[in-house]
Amino acid sequence: MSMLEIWLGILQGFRVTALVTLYGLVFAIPFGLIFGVAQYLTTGPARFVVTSVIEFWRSSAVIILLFVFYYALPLAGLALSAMTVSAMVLGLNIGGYASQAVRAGLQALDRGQKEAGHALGLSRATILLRIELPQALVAMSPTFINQLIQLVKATSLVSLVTLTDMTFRAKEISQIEYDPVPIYSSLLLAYFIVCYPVALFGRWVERRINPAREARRAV
Amino acid sequence: MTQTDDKPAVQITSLNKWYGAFHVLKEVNLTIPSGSRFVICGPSGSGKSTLIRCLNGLEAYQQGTVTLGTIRLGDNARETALARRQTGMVFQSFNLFPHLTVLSNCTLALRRVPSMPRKEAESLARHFLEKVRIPEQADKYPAQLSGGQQQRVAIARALCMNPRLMLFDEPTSALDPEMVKEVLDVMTGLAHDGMTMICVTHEMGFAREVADQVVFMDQGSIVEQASPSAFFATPNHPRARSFLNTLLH
Amino acid sequence: MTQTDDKPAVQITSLNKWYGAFHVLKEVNLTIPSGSRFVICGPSGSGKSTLIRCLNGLEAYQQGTVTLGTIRLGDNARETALARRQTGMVFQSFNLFPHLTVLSNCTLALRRVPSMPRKEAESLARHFLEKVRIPEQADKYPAQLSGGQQQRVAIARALCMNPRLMLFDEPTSALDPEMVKEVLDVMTGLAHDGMTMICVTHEMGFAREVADQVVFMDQGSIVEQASPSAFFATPNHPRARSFLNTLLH
Amino acid sequence: MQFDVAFALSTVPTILGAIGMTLLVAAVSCVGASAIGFGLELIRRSGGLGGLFVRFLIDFIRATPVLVWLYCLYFILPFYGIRLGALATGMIGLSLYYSGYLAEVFKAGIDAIPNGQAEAARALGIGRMDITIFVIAPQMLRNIAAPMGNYFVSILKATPYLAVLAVPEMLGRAFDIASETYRYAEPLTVAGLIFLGLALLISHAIKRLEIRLLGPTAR
Amino acid sequence: ETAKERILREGKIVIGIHNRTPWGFRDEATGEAKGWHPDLLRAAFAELGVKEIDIRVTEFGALIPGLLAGRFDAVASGLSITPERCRQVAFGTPDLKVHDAAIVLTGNPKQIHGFEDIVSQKIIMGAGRGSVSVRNATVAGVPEGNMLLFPDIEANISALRSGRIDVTVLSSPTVIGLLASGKLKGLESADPFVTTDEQATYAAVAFRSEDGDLRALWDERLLALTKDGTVGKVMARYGFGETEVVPDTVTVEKLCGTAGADK
Ligand SMILES: Nc1ncnc2c1ncn2[C@@H]1O[C@H](COP(=O)(O)OP(=O)(O)OP(=O)(O)O)[C@@H](O)[C@H]1O
Ligand SMILES: Nc1ncnc2c1ncn2[C@@H]1O[C@H](COP(=O)(O)OP(=O)(O)OP(=O)(O)O)[C@@H](O)[C@H]1O
Ligand SMILES: [Mg+2]
Ligand SMILES: [Mg+2]
Repeated sequence: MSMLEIWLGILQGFRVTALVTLYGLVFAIPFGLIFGVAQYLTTGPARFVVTSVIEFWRSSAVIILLFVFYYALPLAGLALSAMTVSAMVLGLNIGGYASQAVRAGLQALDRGQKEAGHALGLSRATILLRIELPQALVAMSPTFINQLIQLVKATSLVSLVTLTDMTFRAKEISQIEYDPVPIYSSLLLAYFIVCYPVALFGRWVERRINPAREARRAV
Repeated sequence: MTQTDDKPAVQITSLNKWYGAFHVLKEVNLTIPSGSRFVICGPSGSGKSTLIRCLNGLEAYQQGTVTLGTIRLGDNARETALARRQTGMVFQSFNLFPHLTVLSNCTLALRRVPSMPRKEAESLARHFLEKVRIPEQADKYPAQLSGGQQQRVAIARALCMNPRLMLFDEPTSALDPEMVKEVLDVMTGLAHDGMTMICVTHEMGFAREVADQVVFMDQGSIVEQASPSAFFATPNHPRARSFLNTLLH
Repeated sequence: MTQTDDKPAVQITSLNKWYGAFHVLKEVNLTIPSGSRFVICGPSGSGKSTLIRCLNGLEAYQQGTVTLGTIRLGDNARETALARRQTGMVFQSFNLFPHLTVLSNCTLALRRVPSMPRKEAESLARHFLEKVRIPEQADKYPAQLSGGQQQRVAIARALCMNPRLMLFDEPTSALDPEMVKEVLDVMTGLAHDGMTMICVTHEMGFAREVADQVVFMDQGSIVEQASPSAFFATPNHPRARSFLNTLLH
Repeated sequence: MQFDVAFALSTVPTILGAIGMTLLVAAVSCVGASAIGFGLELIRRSGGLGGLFVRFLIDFIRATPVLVWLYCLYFILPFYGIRLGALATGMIGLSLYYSGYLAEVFKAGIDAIPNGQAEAARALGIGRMDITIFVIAPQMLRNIAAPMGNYFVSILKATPYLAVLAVPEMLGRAFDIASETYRYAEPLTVAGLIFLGLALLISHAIKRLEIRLLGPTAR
Repeated sequence: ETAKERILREGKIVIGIHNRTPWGFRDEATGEAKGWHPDLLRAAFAELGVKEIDIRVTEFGALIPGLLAGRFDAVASGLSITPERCRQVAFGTPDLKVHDAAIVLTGNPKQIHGFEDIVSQKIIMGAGRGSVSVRNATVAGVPEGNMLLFPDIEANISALRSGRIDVTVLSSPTVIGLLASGKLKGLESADPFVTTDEQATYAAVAFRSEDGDLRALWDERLLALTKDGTVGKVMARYGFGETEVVPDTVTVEKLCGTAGADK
């Protein structure tokens, strides 16, 4: 196989990579938002519960979660499809990280913002939705973009649950070709082509959010 | 602006507040008649901000009562919310919403709290922006304004809610010297319109010119309350004397 | 402190600086004799900070020369570094190192730049902390001090390097009113010791009492330079007049 | 297939036997990634051609999966005459890979230091190197303890990737047990719990460290 | 409805493979399942009206968990019968004899012809993690430190090519399949690689224990295919010869030992 053929072969896995990513976002975004906000708003035992859920998804090893959810849960009577398991496990893992960014973004906001809202007689919900979240989400958007890239790359694990993504395609081809240099170079290139534009977009957003930051060189 | 002249605008009785073990407000009693202008001054950490923040529910307190007009704060959730809406507050650091234009800063609360139609809210907001003399800045974002302009937006934003009482917490101390005057001029204008105002400030020129009463706080207590002329001429309390000394070196 | 009295401490000729297309300093000429005290004032954005920062190499400039004593900045890297070390600077926002104690703030540069032994550096630092009247704070961290105390540490830190020239950029404008006096007192003490000082400030009382000359800047140019008595009594330039007006409202 | 607690417990000693290897790889990689990342960040800040190259390098690293890096280092470099042992490859691979992420963390940490800090140091005549070591680095560390801890946890969770290099770490041991006994749920759950425990331990330690770092100097 | 009934009704069987020539793999051109076990399965079930062979490709280690979790009806990927596996799944009749074979650099520079050479020359050997070859090597005295265990065969080949190991010991059908692909430039099989009969294992299709009827159907069909020569044709297709034929004396029951008796 020529380098181009190998490369096109790997791209056949792009559909699964993209699907798992997009479907994963369906889990990641609500989880990150809801649990991030919940962790910000709650105190005491409620906060402990919220934090525990976040930590479970964030700190567990993804490979193990994939395995357990796909191969062990059906024994307990819950058989989710490979796509659902992949999207859920990868999505909630990234969502766990995103929730931390949401919370940090909210906490980093000047306290005066919330107080000004209160002083205007706005309800807590309005303050959260109209004042705090818009600012926090914009401020954290470069982080979210990084986490999106992480999600794309994490899809390389889904072959464990029978999905044929780009990494798995590379493995399939390598068991016909047994020639690691072109295959893994192509795989590197494939991910690079998908993720690098996203990374550049993240840089652009970062500069737009804080134009002063680029100019500022403390060292 | 109509005022219920029979009742004082603010009535504070035996107010006590602690931060943990730290007694930050000690038996504060204060009556502020409708339409009057009070200036609160005192050394840093004496509890001025804490006191003024108790008046619109930004701080909880442990003992005593605060009555705004006819409403005693904390008695009834709905009435308390109403009283808070009728109290405008201007902060030292402006606290404008950076992601909204000047106009949206002013209309946000109008559109939400009394659910005013957009058109009406905007024309009201433009009216008050005119009053603080920056109608032409309506479509800019706060970061595009100078400090003095930002603080005037903050005042307009508070005025939009048609407050019976305006609270100012060191509104000029974060400003460049030349911009202080712009903001003080706006505040003086409000005072002349008869707005009830409580203002924490060290601008003694403003106090002298505008205030009905000067309140001096030290270590959580009100130690002196007098008319500006009496206060500046013969401060009774030794702490007030030394404070005025350093201020007017 | 010994001074080379034959040479002016600072000689600025035809200084021009641009930020991109924006001409921030325009043909600035200024001579500051050794041992003299200059106050620079002017509206916000007029280039005061930029000018003073050019004097110790925090900003590069495109045209003109700055001579400190006998050393022309930029001619020779080693000499320029030497001149910079002999120039102390105090910032509006103190800029103390928050992770170091007060004493370490003062000794860091001594231990690194002239590689002074620890003992010696510390006794020198304690000497200057005494001079700014906070010897007892040596082992605290900056966050544990009041603003006025922090600024005095910043002054002591600069003094430790035994500077020939001290630059102050609005050293009191971030302070609570009561603390302004503490810092101004320390600065007045330095002035009486004969230190060459250039001070950007709007504290007109200080200018009147301490300055030899007042320099008024507007839009990147020096538009007026006079003795304090002349400047306050009869400012020539209309911009200076209106500025003094708003300042002393 | 039932979850057999007694069997699960019997796998604990075997899996824990590899904890040393997992911790060694994780610890060395954390140190390596931090050191390289800090170096990269300093070069990036210094600007010029080197800075531009490092900027690209960091985005390149972030746009490609770690697994592909390990493959390339282990199987492709020998074709170019560079032969590293599996353990060394794993540690170097994880260090290089995560250095890209840590460089970003350091960037944020340095950006958050007010300009005035470096200016004050320059005004005192302190040299660039000394400013970096004595003024910037310690303050940066206080700013970034939390995100740095997150990446340390990520590095820990990435150690199972070293299985492709035949490094005997904990998850590999768990799979060994699984492939011998054909019971998957138990060894994987045990390994998962150990990883989760270690991750939480690191997070907790970082939180304590953060509190200590901020201790007397925070306002 | 049992799995067998469902399969016959739908005309479709779902098999798990780990994408390995010649055992069971997805054909690059058609996307269909190919390989030793899929070909046999297709032949066996075609006459029963089961035309569709649906494949799930996964990691080797996930084959049995996937079967147990109901993700597929059978593992058709060259699984060897071992007592431990018998405790988890029900194997069909053994259909292929498997012994260890080795791949080395062309010319076999270290003259490796069996585990004894690996032990005596202290050679670094590669093998698949959890494979039977590892167990055989251990029994033969290869120290743990001299074995690098990789998760898949590509890694073994890559490691051999990059000089990290001197030999990789794999199952004979795998080696035959690899060499038949013609892609192993610079590599060859160590010929001969001497093994004993105790080291031999036997591959079979695996089913869930509760699907006894499905297994019985398969055994019946497999016997028929052996008789009509189909099995021989498939063997020839993948280059298997006499050495791979299962002796009549070998049965599942024997291979499973006491473990199989539990079922
Ligand atoms: N959240 C808090 N927890 C504990 N102590 C607090 C808190 N907020 C304020 N304090 C303390 O309460 C005292 C009064 O604070 P307050 O802000 O009311 O003073 P102030 O008179 O407004 O001072 P300034 O002129 O500096 O604004 C101070 O000593 C302050 O340290
Ligand atoms: N890094 C920069 N890039 C572009 N313009 C700048 C930069 N720094 C300052 N300026 C502009 O240069 C002008 C002079 O700034 P400078 O800080 O010297 O003024 P100043 O007189 O010190 O004002 P203030 O009293 O507000 O401190 C301002 O208009 C400012 O916006
Ligand atoms: Mg206050
Ligand atoms: Mg300035």
